[in-house]
Amino acid sequence: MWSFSDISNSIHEWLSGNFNPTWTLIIEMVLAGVAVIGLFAVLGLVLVIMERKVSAWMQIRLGPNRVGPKGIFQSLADTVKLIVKEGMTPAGADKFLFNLAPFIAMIVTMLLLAPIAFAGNFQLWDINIGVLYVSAISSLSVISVLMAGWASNNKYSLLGAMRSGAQIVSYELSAGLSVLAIVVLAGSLQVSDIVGSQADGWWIFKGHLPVWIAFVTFIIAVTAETNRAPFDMAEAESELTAGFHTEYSGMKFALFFLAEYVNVFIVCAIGATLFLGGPIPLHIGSWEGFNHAMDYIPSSVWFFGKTFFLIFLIMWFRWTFPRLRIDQLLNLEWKYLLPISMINLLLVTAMAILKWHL
Amino acid sequence: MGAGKYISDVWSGFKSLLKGMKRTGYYFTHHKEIITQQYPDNRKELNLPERFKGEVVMPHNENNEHRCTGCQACELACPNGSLKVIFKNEMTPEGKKKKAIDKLVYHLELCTMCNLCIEACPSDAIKMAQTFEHSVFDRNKLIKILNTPGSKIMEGVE
Amino acid sequence: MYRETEIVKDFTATGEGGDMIINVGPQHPATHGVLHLVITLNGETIKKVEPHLGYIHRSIEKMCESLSYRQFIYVTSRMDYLSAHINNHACALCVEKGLQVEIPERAKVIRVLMDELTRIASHELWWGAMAMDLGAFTPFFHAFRERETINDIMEETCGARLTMNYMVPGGVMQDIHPNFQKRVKDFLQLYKRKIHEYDELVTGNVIFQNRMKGVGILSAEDAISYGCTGPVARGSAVSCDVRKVYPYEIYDKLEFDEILETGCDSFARYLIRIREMNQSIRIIEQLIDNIPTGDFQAKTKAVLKLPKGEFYTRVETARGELGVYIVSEGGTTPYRIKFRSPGFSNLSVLDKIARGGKIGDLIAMMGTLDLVIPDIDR
Amino acid sequence: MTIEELKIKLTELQPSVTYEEGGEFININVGAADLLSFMQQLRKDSSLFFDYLFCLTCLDWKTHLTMVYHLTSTQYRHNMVVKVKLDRGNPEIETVSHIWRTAEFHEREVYEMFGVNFLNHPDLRLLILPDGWEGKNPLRKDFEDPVNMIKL
Repeated sequence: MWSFSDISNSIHEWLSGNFNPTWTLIIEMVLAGVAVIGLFAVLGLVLVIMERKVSAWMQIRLGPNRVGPKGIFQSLADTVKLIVKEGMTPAGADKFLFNLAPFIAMIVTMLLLAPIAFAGNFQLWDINIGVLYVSAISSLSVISVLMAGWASNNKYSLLGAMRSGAQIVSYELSAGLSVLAIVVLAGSLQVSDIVGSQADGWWIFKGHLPVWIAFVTFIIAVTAETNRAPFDMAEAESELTAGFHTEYSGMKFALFFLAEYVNVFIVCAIGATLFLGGPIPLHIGSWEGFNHAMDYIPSSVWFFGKTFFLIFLIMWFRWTFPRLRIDQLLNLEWKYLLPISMINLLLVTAMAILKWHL
Repeated sequence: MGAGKYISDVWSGFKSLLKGMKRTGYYFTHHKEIITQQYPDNRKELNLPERFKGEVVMPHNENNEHRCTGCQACELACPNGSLKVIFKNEMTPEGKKKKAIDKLVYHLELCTMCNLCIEACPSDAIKMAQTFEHSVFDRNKLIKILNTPGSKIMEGVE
Repeated sequence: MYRETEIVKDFTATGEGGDMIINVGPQHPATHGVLHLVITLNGETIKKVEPHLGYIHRSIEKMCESLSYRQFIYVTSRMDYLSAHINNHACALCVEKGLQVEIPERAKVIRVLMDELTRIASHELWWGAMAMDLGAFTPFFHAFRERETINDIMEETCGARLTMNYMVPGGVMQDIHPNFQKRVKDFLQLYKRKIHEYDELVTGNVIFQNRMKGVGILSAEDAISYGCTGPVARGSAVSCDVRKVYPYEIYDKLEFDEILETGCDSFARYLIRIREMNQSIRIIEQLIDNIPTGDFQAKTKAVLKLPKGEFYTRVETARGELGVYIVSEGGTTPYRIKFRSPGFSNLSVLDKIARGGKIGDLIAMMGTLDLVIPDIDR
Repeated sequence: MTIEELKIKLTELQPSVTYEEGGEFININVGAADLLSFMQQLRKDSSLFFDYLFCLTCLDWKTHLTMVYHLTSTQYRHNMVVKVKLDRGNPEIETVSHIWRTAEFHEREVYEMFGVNFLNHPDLRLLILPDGWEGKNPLRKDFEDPVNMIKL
């Protein structure tokens, strides 16, 4: 059957048949890089148009409908516009850091794509500490935000960056703890192992209440971590005009924008992998025919379907809720989410030791 | 008490959030509720109410005649001087000199569509038109002459 | 003589003890216009708010001195453009007080109907903008759906959607459109079908309540001392609804409640406006089927001349008490006009209530004060 | 209190006041020197209790300026107008902003629009006019604006 792993295997076989192992590795790395950049761009375009359509329909509007059929090329047109725009650097800004910040944001996001299992047996890099790698690298994104805010020499940017710093550092904790719940249950940090452990049922189904709590905590925490409303303190446009990217324009702004959307994709992909089984199809008990039919759907479709469902959920939050205040945001983390996820982790550990989940 | 209140707080907060999401979810799935008007496309179906105040016009009949006597009531009523009557001397058939309007100059760029001139006009010579797409590239194009060239006053209007 | 305004010379300037000074506005998403606030911040906490006005000052009071009593009314639509009808109404009332004309019953009822429709439209816009200040975008569009219906009604009867100039001394300019009653009833139905969404989307939301409750405390004494009126004062349980206290037109014959909340905080001010919309609906329901027949305009002279003297009227706009003070020297133009605008006094309280709050609170408070900048600047 | 009762009471407070007939409110003329004590009594006296200054403005009569204070009581709902005649060349008057805080903004407006100098005002700066305004006071009758006038 047609699948990503077959394609990658045949490319690998063809390359190793025609080149020596070093060249094979180099070509494969270049191919992977091109694929990642391509994915990055495509994801950005798709997610922007998706957000605009979702928001429009929730706001009883039509949304973009001029460029291409039903407006699907709107984000492409926007990208062209952003590319041809002048990227200005304010006079008082620290030029080096100011120009570096968007690239750091993008690089961090690209690095995060490495351990994600896009389909069954299809990963760029199946590192044995995959989940740890993701949480480690994703916390680097705060550096780009701080850098952008500081280098802009704008008070709104600085406030936004400081808010973002406080926010990402705090929410990292509960995101990490809820990820840890699954790691405890699966007994491995490797992404492929975690996916494999869900072959007989997704964790959300066989993990009972503790995993649900972990899932909800995870969704809230990653919404905050990616600076999405209702936690978009860093760019709260009615308070700080645009927060840390007030001074950015043109393609530099677009890189921040893209990085934000791809970040959303990545955290949703992690959520889908950990809690919803990633590329594992939906199986229900002993319904043989149903399970068999589900197996026919390619694993990549399962993965992207689950991920986009989570992305839609996060967009739904954004277009429904008002923004929190900065102190309430930190209260929510330290007074509610952190205690809940710590107790939850204890529960999960007890569950894993007593083998309730099996 | 503490733990119970904590849990009930969390739960009721959660419920209120779900309620809001249900509402936006309803609109997300019910596209019939969309109220957007696609403006330049629906120009043909667009019908403005007959009282809509777009700009001041002076209706002429098929003989190129209007009802303006040049009494300057509109000019006096206008709060910002957007109407100006310019006179000319005309010879009546009997050979008498008679004052008649040459031009009724209308400054659309000054007009606030307050309807006071139309109220003030004793002979119903001017009225509001339902046009609203007034944008031009040259500001001078907004200075309009309401009566058409060569127009005359209608018979029997005093 | 006319110099460029220098706002803050050194952008990195800091106040005492390293406090940060920030310009909110004149171009800022949350000020809804060209309000300029210079705020002193300690971290996220506000230490001082200082309004700078005048970016949209047109000196309407001076303009009115050269306009006749019929002409000056249209200018007042441009003050508080969200309740243009009510502004016009106040001016028309003041001129009528000077002329001592009795206006027909029908005109009175039409005026009250228009006022209440305007009040609902204004509160709808405020509700959407307020939610947007707090970061929820969707309510804005939902509010506009109902508001557009009102605007369509206005357009049909008055010929314009925002600055109608429908009230004239002696009554109203034109009779109501034949469709008016039917369309108002349609609107009432739409409103009743949709009003529960306001609670679902915003009022009941736990994030919203936490943002609003207990912030921006304004005590009743302060509200009176600062001259607050309208929903701002009534949120502090100060009874100040001009429609009840000094009734004009037919308000003394109508059944409606003056809404008072004792919360004194932003949430109380929010609730006042939501509940006031329901009271306006109540007034419209009482009147819409009982518009008396007769003239819509009393006979007045073509050129109005007010006797020598001073005339003061006040009406309740959507934002509070609007006073019109005309000093006449007996001529065709007012010698001096003073508009006591509600927004100007309500703004002065901002510094008092914002101190000690966070930036997000300031935005929420500005939302609940319902500032309309042309009303403040005039 | 009715207008007549108010008049008796007010004359007791300040015998030097004069009344102006006409208008719906009682109009009282007070000398500029007596204003502050008179206003304080109006605010504090328990039977008057004028706690709400709803309008504060100034009139330019070409020969002199008149400050006009519209007062009401939220408790008794009676209204009155206090008027103070000022010298046009050098208008000076005590501020009432510590009695009614709303006067702070209104007095700033009057200060820049009419040039009335309010003594002891906590923050007498330009509010509406741009900083460094050097022209005449815009709402005075002899003000002319050569720059922004539209010629038709």
